[in-house]
Amino acid sequence: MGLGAVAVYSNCDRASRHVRMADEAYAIGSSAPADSYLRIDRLVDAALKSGADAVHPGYGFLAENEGFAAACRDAGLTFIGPTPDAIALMGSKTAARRAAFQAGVPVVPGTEEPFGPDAAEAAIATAAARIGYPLLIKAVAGGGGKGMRVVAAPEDLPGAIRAARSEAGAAFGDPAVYIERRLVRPRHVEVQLLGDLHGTVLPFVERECSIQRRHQKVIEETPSPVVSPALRAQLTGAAAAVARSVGYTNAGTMEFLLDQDGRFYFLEMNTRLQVEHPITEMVTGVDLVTWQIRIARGERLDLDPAAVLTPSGHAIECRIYAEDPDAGFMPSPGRITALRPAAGPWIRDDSGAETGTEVPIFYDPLISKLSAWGADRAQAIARMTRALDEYQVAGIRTTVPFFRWLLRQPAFEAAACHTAYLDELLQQRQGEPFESPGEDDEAAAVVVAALEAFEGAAAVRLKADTTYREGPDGHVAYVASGFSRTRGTAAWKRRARLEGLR
Amino acid sequence: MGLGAVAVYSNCDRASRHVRMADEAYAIGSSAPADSYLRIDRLVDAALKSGADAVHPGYGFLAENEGFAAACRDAGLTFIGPTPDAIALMGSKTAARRAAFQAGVPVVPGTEEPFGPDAAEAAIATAAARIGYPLLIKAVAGGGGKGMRVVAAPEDLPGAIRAARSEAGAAFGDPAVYIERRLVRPRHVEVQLLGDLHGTVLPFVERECSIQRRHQKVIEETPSPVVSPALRAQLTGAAAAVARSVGYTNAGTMEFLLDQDGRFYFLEMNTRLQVEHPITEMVTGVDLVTWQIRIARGERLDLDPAAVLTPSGHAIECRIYAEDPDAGFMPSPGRITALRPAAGPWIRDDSGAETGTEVPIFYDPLISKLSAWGADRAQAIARMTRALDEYQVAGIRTTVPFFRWLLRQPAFEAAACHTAYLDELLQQRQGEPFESPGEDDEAAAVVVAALEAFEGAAAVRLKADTTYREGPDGHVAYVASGFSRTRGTAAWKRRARLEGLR
Amino acid sequence: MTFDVEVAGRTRTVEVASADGVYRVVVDGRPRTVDAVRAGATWSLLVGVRSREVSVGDDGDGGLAVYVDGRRLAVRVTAAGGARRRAARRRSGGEHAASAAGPMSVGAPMPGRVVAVLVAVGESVAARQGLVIVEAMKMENELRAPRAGRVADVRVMQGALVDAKAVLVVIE
Amino acid sequence: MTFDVEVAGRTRTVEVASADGVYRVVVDGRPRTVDAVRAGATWSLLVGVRSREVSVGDDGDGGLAVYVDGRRLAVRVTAAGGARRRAARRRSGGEHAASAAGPMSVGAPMPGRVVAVLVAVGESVAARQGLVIVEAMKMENELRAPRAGRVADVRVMQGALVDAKAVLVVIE
Repeated sequence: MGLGAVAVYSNCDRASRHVRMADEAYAIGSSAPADSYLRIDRLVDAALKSGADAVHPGYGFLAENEGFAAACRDAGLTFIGPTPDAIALMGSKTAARRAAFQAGVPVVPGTEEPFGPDAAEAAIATAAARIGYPLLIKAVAGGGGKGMRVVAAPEDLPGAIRAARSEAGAAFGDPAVYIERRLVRPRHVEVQLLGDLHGTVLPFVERECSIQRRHQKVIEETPSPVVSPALRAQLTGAAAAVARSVGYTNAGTMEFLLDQDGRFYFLEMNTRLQVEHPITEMVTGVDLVTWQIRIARGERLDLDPAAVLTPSGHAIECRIYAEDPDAGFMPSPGRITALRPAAGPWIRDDSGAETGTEVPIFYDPLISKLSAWGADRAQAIARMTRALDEYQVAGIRTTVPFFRWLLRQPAFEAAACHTAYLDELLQQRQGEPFESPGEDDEAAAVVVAALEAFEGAAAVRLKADTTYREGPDGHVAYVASGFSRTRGTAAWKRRARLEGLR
Repeated sequence: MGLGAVAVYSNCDRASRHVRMADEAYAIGSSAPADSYLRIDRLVDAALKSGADAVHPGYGFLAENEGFAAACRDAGLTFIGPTPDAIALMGSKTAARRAAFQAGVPVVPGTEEPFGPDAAEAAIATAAARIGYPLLIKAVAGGGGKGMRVVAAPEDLPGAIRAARSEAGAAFGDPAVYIERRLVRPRHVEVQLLGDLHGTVLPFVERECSIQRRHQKVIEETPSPVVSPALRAQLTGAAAAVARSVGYTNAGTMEFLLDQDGRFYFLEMNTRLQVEHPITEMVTGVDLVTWQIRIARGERLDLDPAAVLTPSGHAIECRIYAEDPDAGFMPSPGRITALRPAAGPWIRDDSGAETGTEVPIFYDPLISKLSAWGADRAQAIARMTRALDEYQVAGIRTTVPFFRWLLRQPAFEAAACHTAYLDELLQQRQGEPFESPGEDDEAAAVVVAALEAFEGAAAVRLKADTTYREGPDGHVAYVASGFSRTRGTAAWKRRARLEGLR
Repeated sequence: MTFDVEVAGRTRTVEVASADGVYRVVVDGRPRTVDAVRAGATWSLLVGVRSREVSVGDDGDGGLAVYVDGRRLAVRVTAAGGARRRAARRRSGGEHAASAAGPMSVGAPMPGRVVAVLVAVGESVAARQGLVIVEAMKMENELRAPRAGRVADVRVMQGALVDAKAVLVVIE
Repeated sequence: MTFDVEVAGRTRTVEVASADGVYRVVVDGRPRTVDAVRAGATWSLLVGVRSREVSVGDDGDGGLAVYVDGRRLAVRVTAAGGARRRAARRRSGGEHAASAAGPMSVGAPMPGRVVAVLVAVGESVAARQGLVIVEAMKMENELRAPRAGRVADVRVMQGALVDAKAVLVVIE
């Protein structure tokens, strides 16, 4: 669009890609989010110093914080997102449920009011008993599975409330929670929306996000394999009706649960762009981020409503995390010593990770959103499988082997999934490794590891046999560390190796 | 598609990506094409040994050689391409012109018969005089601008014939040439086709390939900015009519010249997949290579004819060559010491080049086909510009700076181009450099180059201050060369640097 | 040169030599024909006509991540004899893990921040009782007692940043 | 440490030191504040709040390809004093290019195969007359006489493979 970009960064993000790609970059504090990315004052200050016209809040941290949107507005900055009022209304899960109900859209049974930090345990227990077990505790300000707990029986309620509040407080700065009935094996289906400042609201073809681990989406796809054109019309119509009823603008997503009989219930709204937006972009060709900016500028949403409801092919996204799937998905922060991302036709890799990137302990461990497009679901899965086979990381563990395994599961291939499917499946396999290389693979690994060691040592021997000096023209034999390096090993490590190998 | 892949390789391609990606690989001779990739006997032999069912000829070397197609057929192998008869007919430029003429499609005036190696100079001169100067000499078996020469005046004819024949003989194994009138400032527009074994022929939305340097396409885009829906219907209808008249099957492309009055003339046919197929795939969502295989298997072409004629958005391809644009596009073979390819949403990079790749002198210096898609032409250009800015190569020179410059030219932005546009433009600028970094860029480069040198030397100093030995567990401090390396410099070079810097 | 190469719990002795750019490799005494070339940042291996792409990355801590046609294997290369010495030391009891009867350390499974310490020195704990909550990457992870016992030592306080493998609590 | 850094025909003397992970850089005697960190395989430079991404690759022959926000610069780093010594040698006539009057070498502009030799020793040639045709990457390139003269030497034959900068023909 020809716009300049200004980045902000916490201490541990000084070297990150968003800083390097920006025209200007401003330091806003130390690595803990509360001291930097959640500091509205510092963010607004940086924007004003830079002379920026507008602020894009991304999809984490303060992206759904009405205080931040209001602070931008009050400072004369355009906030690229909904109005503070819309965020406050739809960002509160309980208020959003009321809005949906009033717009005539069914909602999942649950508490009408949030429980603040001072709510009495007894009051919560009474509400829980009324709704019935099993139930879900959810953070009012939540998202991404954070601050969410399943409670099977009354005795687990207090502990679960405490844990959900603590997570919600840390992640969103708001410990308020609410309670909702847990449907039996529902699917999670959601509708992307765009709304302009002139009253036009456009719903997009739905996304299917039922594959979740501990309430966190791990694979998203579009269209949903189980949504018929008739159901799509109802679902997207309902989503647009809620958005229109509250005068919603810019990008947002209405989440629904779809039960086994094809009935859907409004679940909550994300008043921001979502992690999984690339797959919608792939099947519609619409650049959602560009449209967010155009809408914020006051442009009219002139997309063809029928076209954005008619998917061209099928797209899938895998969220690749710095977690060790063979150790119960334990976070695996650290330095990425080598990375070969996936590429190729109809593959999109939205990632900030590179060789040398330090994955910090402070933030969400998402390192790549890998998306694949196909003319149909089978082709999209085949391309994703190929892309995952290409994806190689050293230094940290990632969920890539888990995805390779998951894409081969018969229930996934048959698209016969619900929101608890993955957790049940993982429980059954009891920590069995996700990948089992064969004898041939071992033999190849042994030989190549030995060749690498030999080559490294050979280079050191070569050195020992040769004399070097400055050339006659003052030229020094010199190899820079390079932006991508093939050979060569740190001198002192080589030396150590030689001595070790003697 | 779940198929296994068998690669063949010449000596200098032993380490190339197509060998590594294949399941099996067969050596077929030394690096010169005549000793390997043009050896039909060895190719068929390798295919038979491997037990392959089918042979895909790619888009170079023998892809348009009917002898190769026939040899595959005779050996019981499925040739993934047209029949030997169709290749012979349409691959001969003169026979193809006759076929077009008979199908009622206009052709560019030229000689009806090819001139073989023994044709008398006088006969050629007579034919040339009849057609009129300026004219074009073209290889009958040609493609990609090889074996082609413009002749402005009779005295240049003998030299041009000799050069065209020599190139054609080396590149295609056939020195026969023919002569064609040169139209005034025509555009080059072409129609991709697929034909199945059941009589269905489908034309695709046209590609515009007018930006050429010395008759070689450098940028292709689709759709053509000057082709109206009405003209598209005529043009693609004509292309399909010619293909049907000769019973054409599998993938092929009909090339046309479009004059300034909107009249088109059949130029020639490529009886194979083309280099620029990715952009057609981007605007139609159709995987042409998959369809080539499905057609060869006998499957029915069940694509929607209207859909493949209706582009979804706009796509552009830049052919990135190992050439130094600032030295008159001199070939720049050698070792790629560092490569950062372009990536990101709606960017496709079809490339075999990586850090460490040796670009050989034996083959075409195409190292990447970089494609960008946009909802419209302006967005596609903007994305391509961004991708080119990301593309970084060390060790060899590439045409990337040239493309960055070309995309900024007003005539390109206005799509006001013809086949001689680029050559004329390049002549005007008389070798001015394509990129002029500013003072700030120089200052930044100076500082970082010095930091790199400092860091390298510092690592050596560190070594000198430290004692290393094998650890008590027999573990050797060890860093492998890695699949993508950030830091570290070959030990002996570091050592040399230290000594040089003392 | 000879190396010990450990993969999937098994150590092989590998001898490598090269002459005129061709490698001779002997694995556990058996010579192998290896057509291996470095291909940019990876290796291309032809075993007969079978093509394998193998890449090697540093996995930290002396380990290597070796990808064979995309499948990851953890490999450790040491000078010949190194694996034997390490195994011997393991047998002589130099390792971290103690027997089931002795004191038992509960360590941090990853770097993170201690959100809460749930036990104090001297307290009795049941098996699987929560001891410490560590937060990393916005998720809380409760570390539990591996068996019933008494808390002998608590080595962290709330708010502390801890490294992977740091001992947090000792149970006896 | 001090380096000579050559870019765009100009050499600057650059002094670099580091303390506590912060660099002090002095360019041609002027100290500069540099906020530079290595970012994976590139460098991130903040000049005030202006962000630049700089990457450095080996361009062969001792040269570096430095990309500053995607713009390529050819840079040469030598130990301090190296550039001066090289310039001095250039002045003393140690370079390839001879004066316009003396004998003149025509070299291969790139590695390739000699397709045809169009002249013989002793022959007179006009300026821009074709001397040798070299083929590389399937394209033929005709090398022409830089000026009129007599062919003093032909150092290749048809079919030969030649390296970049190899002298093919000498005109006097």
